Parts: sequence; C-alpha cells; structure tokens
Amino acid sequence: MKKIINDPSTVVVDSLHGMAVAHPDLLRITTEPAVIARADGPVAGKVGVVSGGGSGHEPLHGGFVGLGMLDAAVPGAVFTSPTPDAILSAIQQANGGAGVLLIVKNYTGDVLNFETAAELAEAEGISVRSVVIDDDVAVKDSTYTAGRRGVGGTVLLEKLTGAAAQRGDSLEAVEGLATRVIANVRSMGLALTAPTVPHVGTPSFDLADDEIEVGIGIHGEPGRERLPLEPADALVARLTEPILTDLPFGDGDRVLLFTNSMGGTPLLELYLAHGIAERLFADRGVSIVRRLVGPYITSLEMQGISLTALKLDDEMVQLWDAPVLTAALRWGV
Amino acid sequence: MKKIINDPSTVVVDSLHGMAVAHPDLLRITTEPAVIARADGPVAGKVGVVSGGGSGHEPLHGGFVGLGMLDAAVPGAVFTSPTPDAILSAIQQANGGAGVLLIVKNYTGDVLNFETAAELAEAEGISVRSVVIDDDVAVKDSTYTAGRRGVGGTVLLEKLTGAAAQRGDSLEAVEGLATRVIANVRSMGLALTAPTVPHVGTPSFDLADDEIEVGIGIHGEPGRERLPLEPADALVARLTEPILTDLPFGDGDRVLLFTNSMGGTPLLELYLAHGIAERLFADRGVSIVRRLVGPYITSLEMQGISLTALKLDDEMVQLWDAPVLTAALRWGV
Amino acid sequence: MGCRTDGVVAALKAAADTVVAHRDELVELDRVIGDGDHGENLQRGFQTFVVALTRSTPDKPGAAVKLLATTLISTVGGAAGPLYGTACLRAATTLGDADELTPETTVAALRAALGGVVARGKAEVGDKTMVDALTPAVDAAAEALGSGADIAGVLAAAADAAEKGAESTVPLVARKGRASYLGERSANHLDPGARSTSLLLRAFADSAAKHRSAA
Amino acid sequence: MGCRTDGVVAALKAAADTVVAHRDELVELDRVIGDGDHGENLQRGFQTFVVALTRSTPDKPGAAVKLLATTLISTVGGAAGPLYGTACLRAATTLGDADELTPETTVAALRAALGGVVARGKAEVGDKTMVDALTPAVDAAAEALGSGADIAGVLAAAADAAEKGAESTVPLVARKGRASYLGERSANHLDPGARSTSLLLRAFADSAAKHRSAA
Ligand SMILES: Nc1ncnc2c1ncn2[C@@H]1O[C@H](COP(=O)(O)OP(=O)(O)O)[C@@H](O)[C@H]1O
Ligand SMILES: Nc1ncnc2c1ncn2[C@@H]1O[C@H](COP(=O)(O)OP(=O)(O)O)[C@@H](O)[C@H]1O
Ligand SMILES: [Mg+2]
Ligand SMILES: [Mg+2]
Ligand SMILES: [Mg+2]
Ligand SMILES: [Mg+2]
Repeated sequence: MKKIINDPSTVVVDSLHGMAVAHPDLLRITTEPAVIARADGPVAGKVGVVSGGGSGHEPLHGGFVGLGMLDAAVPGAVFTSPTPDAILSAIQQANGGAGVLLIVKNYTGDVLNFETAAELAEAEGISVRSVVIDDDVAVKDSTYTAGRRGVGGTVLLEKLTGAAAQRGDSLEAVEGLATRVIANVRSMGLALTAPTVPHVGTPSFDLADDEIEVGIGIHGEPGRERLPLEPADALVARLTEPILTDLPFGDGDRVLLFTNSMGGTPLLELYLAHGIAERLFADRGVSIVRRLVGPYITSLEMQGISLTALKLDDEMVQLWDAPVLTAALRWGV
Repeated sequence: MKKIINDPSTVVVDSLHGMAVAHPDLLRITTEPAVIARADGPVAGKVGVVSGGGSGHEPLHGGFVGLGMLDAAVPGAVFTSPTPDAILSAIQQANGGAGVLLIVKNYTGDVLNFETAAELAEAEGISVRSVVIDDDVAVKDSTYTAGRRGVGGTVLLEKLTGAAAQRGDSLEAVEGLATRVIANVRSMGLALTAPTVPHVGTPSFDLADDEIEVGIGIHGEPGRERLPLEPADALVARLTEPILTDLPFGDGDRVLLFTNSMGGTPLLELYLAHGIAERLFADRGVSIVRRLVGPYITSLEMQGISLTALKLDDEMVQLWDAPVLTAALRWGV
Repeated sequence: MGCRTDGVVAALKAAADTVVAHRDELVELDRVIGDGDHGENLQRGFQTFVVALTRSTPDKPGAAVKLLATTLISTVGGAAGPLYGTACLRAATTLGDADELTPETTVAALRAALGGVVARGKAEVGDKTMVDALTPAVDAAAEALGSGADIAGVLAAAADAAEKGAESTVPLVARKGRASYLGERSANHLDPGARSTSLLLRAFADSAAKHRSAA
Repeated sequence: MGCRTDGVVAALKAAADTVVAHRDELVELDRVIGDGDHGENLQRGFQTFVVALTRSTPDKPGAAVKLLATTLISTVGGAAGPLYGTACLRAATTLGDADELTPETTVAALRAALGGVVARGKAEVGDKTMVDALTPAVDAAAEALGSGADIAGVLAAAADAAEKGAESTVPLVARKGRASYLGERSANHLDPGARSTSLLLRAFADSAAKHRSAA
C-alpha cells in the first residue's frame, strides 16, 4: 500500500487537522467527536443542514460545509458510518433554532446511526427531519433489500437544500425540496481500478489490466458486472443508458449533468467523458442547462467516473445558482 | 494502459471539446489551433496574460482562464510544448491593446516555442513581454544547464499577475510583479507512482511497491533520487527542508503555502500532508498567512504531492485575495 | 448454578480477545463482499470496552452488558455498531439488575438480542446477515435449556448452531447490507457479520465452560 | 553532378519514412530520460510534411527544405520542433533558389543547420543533445568534400559520424534538455535527439546513393 500517511488508525484525525489549518476562516473542526462545522455557525433562525458518512469520499462531506450548503458534516472512519454521538454533536452545532435536516446516504450503517442520533436530538428538543438519498441506478431496487445506494446525487442534494436553508426556508420546506430532488436524480458509476483502504492495505478488488467494474459504489464494493475495457464512447454510454431509462429522462427535460471523478481519474479524461455524456443526453432531446465536472464524491484513489443527472425545475435552477462558499464548491460570493 | 479515452492521438482535442461544453459562459475554445480563451475577451485596455504548455497538467493552464487570471491558455499535445502558431493565436485573442504578458515554464521546448511566437506577435505590432518561471528546487541550477523547471509556482504566478492585469496595471508593472513573484517562490515534489502518457502506453518510470521518486517534475521524468516509502511526516520533511533552505524562508516571513496533488493523491492524504507542512514551516518561525490545497498542477494520474512556498509582500496578499472566476479557481465573485 | 458479574465480565473480555484475534479474517471477508471494515470496526469497539472496564467496574451482569452496548454504539459505527449495540442493550434490559445470570435469563437475553437486531435491521433468515447465525443460536439455546442444560451448555448449543448458521450464508445472495449491492456476485461468500456472531457466541460458551470447571 | 528538386524531395520523404519506422524507438529512448514524446512529435511533423507535399510542389531544393522547416515548426512542438525547424530554415536559406544541390551547398546547408540548432538551444558538444551528433557530422561532411566526394559521399560521411556522435552521448550526464533534470541518472542512456539526427542523416545519405545509382 502506497499512501502519504503516518498510521492507518489515525488517518482521518490527521487529515482533519490539516483541513482545519487549511481553512481557518471557513471551518471549525473538532476531533473528539469528529465534526466539521461552519466557523460562523450555528446561524440563528436558519434551518441547519447536516450530512456525514464514512471518510474517503473527500471533498464529500466536509468540503461542502459553509455558506449556502452544509452547516456541519460528520466524518466516520474510512468507509465507515460515523457513530450517533458524533452525529448528535454535529446536529447541536448546526441547530440555529429552526430545526435540522439530516441528509443520509442509503447505507444500512448510515441509516441506523443517523436514526439513533435523530432520536437523541429530538430528546433534547431539537426538531429533526431526515431524508435518505438512494440515486444509484446500478442497484436493482426492492422492498426486500437494502435498496439503492446514495452516491453522486448527494452532492447536488446538499447544494440545493443548503441554498434553500440559506434563503430562510422552513424545515418542512427544505425537507419537501429534498424529497423532490431525491425523486428526480439518478446516478451510475464505473471503475478502472480499485481503491485501497488504509486499514486493509490491499486493493478492495482485483482487476486485470483490460477489465473494468461497472455499477460500482463509493466504498470499493465491486460493481454489478465486470467487463472488458472499452473506448470512452462505449464506457460513457454504459452509464448514460441506465440513467436515461430509469427516471426516465426524455425530450424537453432540463437537466443538471454532474460528471464526477472517483478520485484517480485526471481532469483530461473527465472533461473528455463529460463531452461524450452531453452528446448522448442531447441525442435523447434532453437539454443540459447546468453542469458540474470534477472530483466531488470520491472513493479514495480509485480511478473511474460516475454520472449524475438531475431533472430540474425552476426553483432548483435558482437554488443551484445561489451563492455557495465552501472549501470545494464556491460561486456567487 | 487504462484510460477513459477513444484514441491517444485525439485525447487533447476530445478533452477540449468536453471542457468547452462544460463551461460555455466562461470559455471560448478553438481546436485549430488549440486555444482556451476568456469568453468575454479580449478585454479592451487590459494587459493580457497568456500561458500554456503541454497538456496533462489540468487544471493548469486552461482551468485558470477567466476573470482575474489568464486571458488565454495554449494546450499542447500531452507533455509537449505547443507550437508558435497556436501561441500566437492565444496572444491575439488576449490582446486588448495594452500588451500581453507570456508566462513560460522553464522547459527548453516551452521557452523556444514561446520565443518564436513572441517574435511573430511583435512583428504584428503587439507588445509582448515574457517571464520564465523556474521554481523547482530539486534541480541544481547552473548557467551551463537547462536550469530549474517551472512547476507549482506557476499557479500562484498566474493568479497574481492575472489580478494585477485585472485591476489595470501596465504591462511593465505586471512584468515587474511577475519577476518579484518568481524571485520569491520555491517548490519541490515527490511521486508514489508514475503517470502513463496516452501515446506511450506504459508508465513513465517503474517503481517498486515500497519506492518513491523524490524531486520529480510534472512530465513523468524520474526524480533526483529514488528512496524507500516513509511515513508522511518524513516524506513531507523531504520537501519542506530543501524549500526552506533554498530561498531561504525564515523567521517572520509571511508565506503562501500551496500543497498540490500530482493528480492521483486523494484529498484525505493531501490535507494530511498539508497539516504536516504547516507545522514544519511554523517550526522555523515562518507564518503561513494564505493557503491553497488541491490538485492544481498535475501530471496525469500520477500519485504524489508537491509543495510550493511564496514569500508574500502586502501587494501580493492583496492580489491573491482579489476576485478570480475560472473553472478551477474562484473566489470574491 | 448461576454466574455472577465477574463471570460475565470474563466472558465479555474473552469475546474481545476473539475479535482481536480474528480481526484480519473479518476484514478480509468484508473486503470481498463489503467494504473491508467489519473486523476493524469490531476491534475498535471491543478494545475500547476493555479500556472502559479499567475505569468503571459494573456491579451487575446487566450493567456489564450495558457498558458493552453503549461502548459499541459510540465507537463501532457502520451497520454492525448499531446492530450489536442494540442487541446488547436489549439483552442488558432483560437482565435488569439481577445479581447473577441463570440458564433461563441467558436464553432470554439471547432472544432479546436477536429481537434488537431484527428490530433495527429488518433482516430475515436467508438475507445473508448475522441474523442467519443468531436465529438458530437462540432456538438451540432454548432447546438446550428445555433439556436441563446449564449456562455453559446453553451457550455451547447456541455457538454450535451459530456456526452452522454462519456456514449457511455462503451460498446465499445477500438481500440486506452492503453485500446486497453485488446481487448474484454476493453468493459463495461467507457473511462477515454472521461469522462474527458465531465467534462471539463461541467465546461466551468457552468462557462459561472454564468458569464452570473452575467453580 | 548535382541533385535537383525531385531528388531532394525524395530524400526528405525517405527521412519521413525513417522517422515513422523508428517512432517507437525514439519514444522509448525519451521515456527513460525525458518525457516520452520525441518519436511521437517527429512523426506528427514529418507525416504532416508528406501531406503538405501533396498540396504544394516545391520548385527548388531550398523551397522543399523550407516547406519542411515551416511544417516542423508548426506541428512538432517540444524542444525538437523549434530546433529541427530552425535547422531546416537556415539550411533552406543557404540553398536560396538554386535549381540544384551540389556537394558544396550540401555541406554549407549542414553547417547552417548546426548553426541554427546551436543558436536556438545554446548547447555545446558534450551536453548530451542532438548537437553531439550534428557537430561531428558537419566536420566529416566537410572533410569528405575536401577529398572530392559527391553529395552521396558527403552525406554518407555525415551519417557515419553522426552515428558515432550519437553513441558518444550514452555515458554523458545531460546538461541541456529535459534529461538534465535527472542529473547523474541521465548517464548510460542514448540521447533521443542525437539518435533522431543520425537517423535523418542516414536516410538522406541512402536516398542520395540510390539517386546516384539511378542517375
Ligand atoms: N439489515 C441488516 N440486518 C442485520 N444484519 C445486517 C444488516 N445489514 C448488515 N448487516 C450485518 O452487518 C455486517 C457488516 O458489518 P460492517 O462491515 O461492520 O458494517 P458496514 O456494512 O456498514 O461496513 C454484514 O456482514 C451483516 O451480517
Ligand atoms: N538546448 C538544446 N540544444 C540542442 N538540443 C536539445 C536541447 N534541448 C533538447 N534538445 C534535444 O531535444 C531532444 C528532446 O526532444 P523532444 O523530446 O521532442 O522535446 P521535449 O524535451 O520538449 O519533450 C533531446 O533528446 C535533445 O537531443
Ligand atoms: Mg463500512
Ligand atoms: Mg515534451
Ligand atoms: Mg463493512
Ligand atoms: Mg520529450
């Protein structure tokens, strides 16, 4: 395992220390428990927006803490959901008196730990609402299974709900928006290489030089299927097809297209893939009116990409364009 | 070779196409010759700032085109300096009548091609000044050699000169600032893995699982020496020491510290390394007053980091904080 | 013949030793069909528990199990943290503040633990989870109790059944947890949580057996 | 006995074939002590030149060499683009609009080419660059001319000397170009530019020899 770390068991705390000194004006970071909060939070009278999950997906979630997005983020151990006490602390630091929305990615661990934290917060008199995002079309959905994973759509959900909270929407309104976003966003990803979890030391899965994993998540899980490496046009089509047909997206839809690097895929390839994806969406009469291209929800150093498409309404467009000032995403301020 | 591309010989053009559709409001991109220019340029009466070089270092340089930074960037083939005709076209698209500053990284190819382009532009009556940045302390300097490479300092130089041009400084003034920045910036990098150039197909150098290359450049050149992998504290010290002693940086200096990912190193490790670097600088009485942390000057998918330190004066601090609106760097607007 | 607090604490410490000893095995099982953290997470939790025991000494069996519950909930994370945490919490509640454990309360505690896991995780037998190990363990424990077994006997029966139950997860296609994302590809692999459940019960049984022979 | 435009064009096309044939070798040499693009860059330039020849037909030897010069400058990039481009530009200038090449003008053109490379790159013999191949080539060509050699003879002498010159770069520590960044580690490797220079001169020589026997 080749990593710039001192000790796998302290990698998250050590990294949080570096993040804290890198963004002194923006963030207030504690390590016991591990919470990344807005330096100027909690904002009185504003709905707080909190998310979290295992570490290793940076900049998600901590890189999205700041004006117009998250009030606090809870980083767990690498690929491990944080514990209720840490989540509770984040809720407290985000609570400006107008209630707190929890954005939970649909993983058993995240769901259970946020559930417990929400109960504890409610017991303290903080009104909490939780939404669970499950936008990964690679996973067949069913009431008998754990359901779909929360992946790229999480980034867009955090931006839009954060903007709604920032402009003063009520907890119910922000929750309503979140539900609408979740209903209209779909994602899928593929991997060229596997990530190596520090405390494991070996790649999460083994791929030959000419193989890829299609339908991967963000925790080094293998994908739904293993296929031979193909030219970019074919690879991107393997992601756009399932996304387009799932919602479905079609003629006249206005869409935000998010082309994401899983961490190790360079911008040169990412822009190339984005260009292909826009063409494939246009072929279906879908008009891309907003874009996001970059490494925003990653899986350590894994090489690969994911595509996320959100069917926009006017309010979502407004909220997307609204000011945001975080370590990883900023505009309008 | 595992890459999301269609054809090594068209990778740059294909990627430029994707970048163009991703940033329609920000950029105007041509491919014959390949130039990335400000959508709203040239800005009449403003000094134009132009840079360029081989592709594969994204977001450098195209990601820095926009308000407050570059007016145009010239992407060559992967790791290959662009040709004079493309550079000339960029100069023309950046010329608002107040002259154009060329920022050239110190590589024989870049120097020679920009030299020729400058002559051609002057012949057209455009006043052009060129500065050559050579901030890599890994290379021993000497008048008999090609000298030091231009690396991380280039990003800071483009931001500061771009801000100076944006506020209306004259060509002489912007050139003077550039010279001051170049005199006060130093960098060094190390690699955990080698990049693979698309048209080569095999890694630029071969490293064992427990080896690293220290003193690498951004073109997959091997470094000055090959060493065993060490804990992060030791790795970062291998970069800070040569930087601190070279300028030298010392007690009371106010410094901008830029911790850069070479492409494949995830943010989790990058923040961890940044935290260590700040501590090591503080140990020498150097106070870090500005920071930049992220993948801003990369070498395709190479895993590794580079550190860049710039000794700041008040004007540089002002120019660093000035508004910038580009694909890769934005604040204040 | 019952089991006082010291015996219960000894059993929980034995469980901690087992988790540490099998940390890598559990990580590897989870790497293949999950995200490779099960062994790491449980080790973090049980090691913290052992440290907690040096700070506070539970005076009742229920208190000892409750201390484990709260420690697991606040340190393990992931799916296993809340699941094992809730299991222990429910078990502790059934034990109340009784001074000693009996074969009856042991079975009741195991049943409550299973109830807690199902309440939180909504998994059924056959979903390829720890439930596939814990469910047969509870049934076997009850049966052993019916035929007059003591605590060690009850736990031995539970451990034997849990091991078979864990093995039974190998051919299954996961319907719950991370492995479910693999669909068909999750088959032919042992579920890490089912494996850790059988390891824990075996540690309890062995400790109780030692305790008995010692008594 | 001179060489008219068709002969010169034939020689330049032969050079293009050589570059394509040795593209991978030059890439590999450059991968080890540079950035692995020398063969790719030269191939791009010479292939574009061959295409350019289908569009415009130079009427003089100098015009043919000038077309190659401008094509290399505008398509090769890197260090080799400007260096070979300037070399050809200077050579073309010395050839002026003469209708045919002579042994004398051939040597003058080679000397001008070397002058161009040195003027742009400031490299001296021993810096581990194409200059280490081109310098002895020019001297050998002049010597051959002195002893009455024809164009083919002059170029053969240049090619032989260039090959020895290229070989001489192997032990050298680079002082110019990308390889200089490696310091001591640049030793024991053949310089790609010196290699391409010797390949080009060999192609010219062989083409001229064919031309002679044909004449
Ligand atoms: N819904 C559920 N019900 C019961 N057990 C579950 C459920 N989901 C997961 N598990 C158990 O948890 C184990 C994984 O635990 P762990 O790896 O620590 O958490 P995570 O999956 O969040 O990384 C699985 O092997 C399975 O036995
Ligand atoms: N200053 C110089 N003078 C003469 N030749 C040089 C000089 N710098 C580099 N070269 C030649 O150029 C070759 C490299 O060309 P190429 O790989 O195409 O350009 P780059 O180094 O920009 O990638 C070297 O092998 C060397 O022979
Ligand atoms: Mg986990
Ligand atoms: Mg090059
Ligand atoms: Mg796991
Ligand atoms: Mg080269």
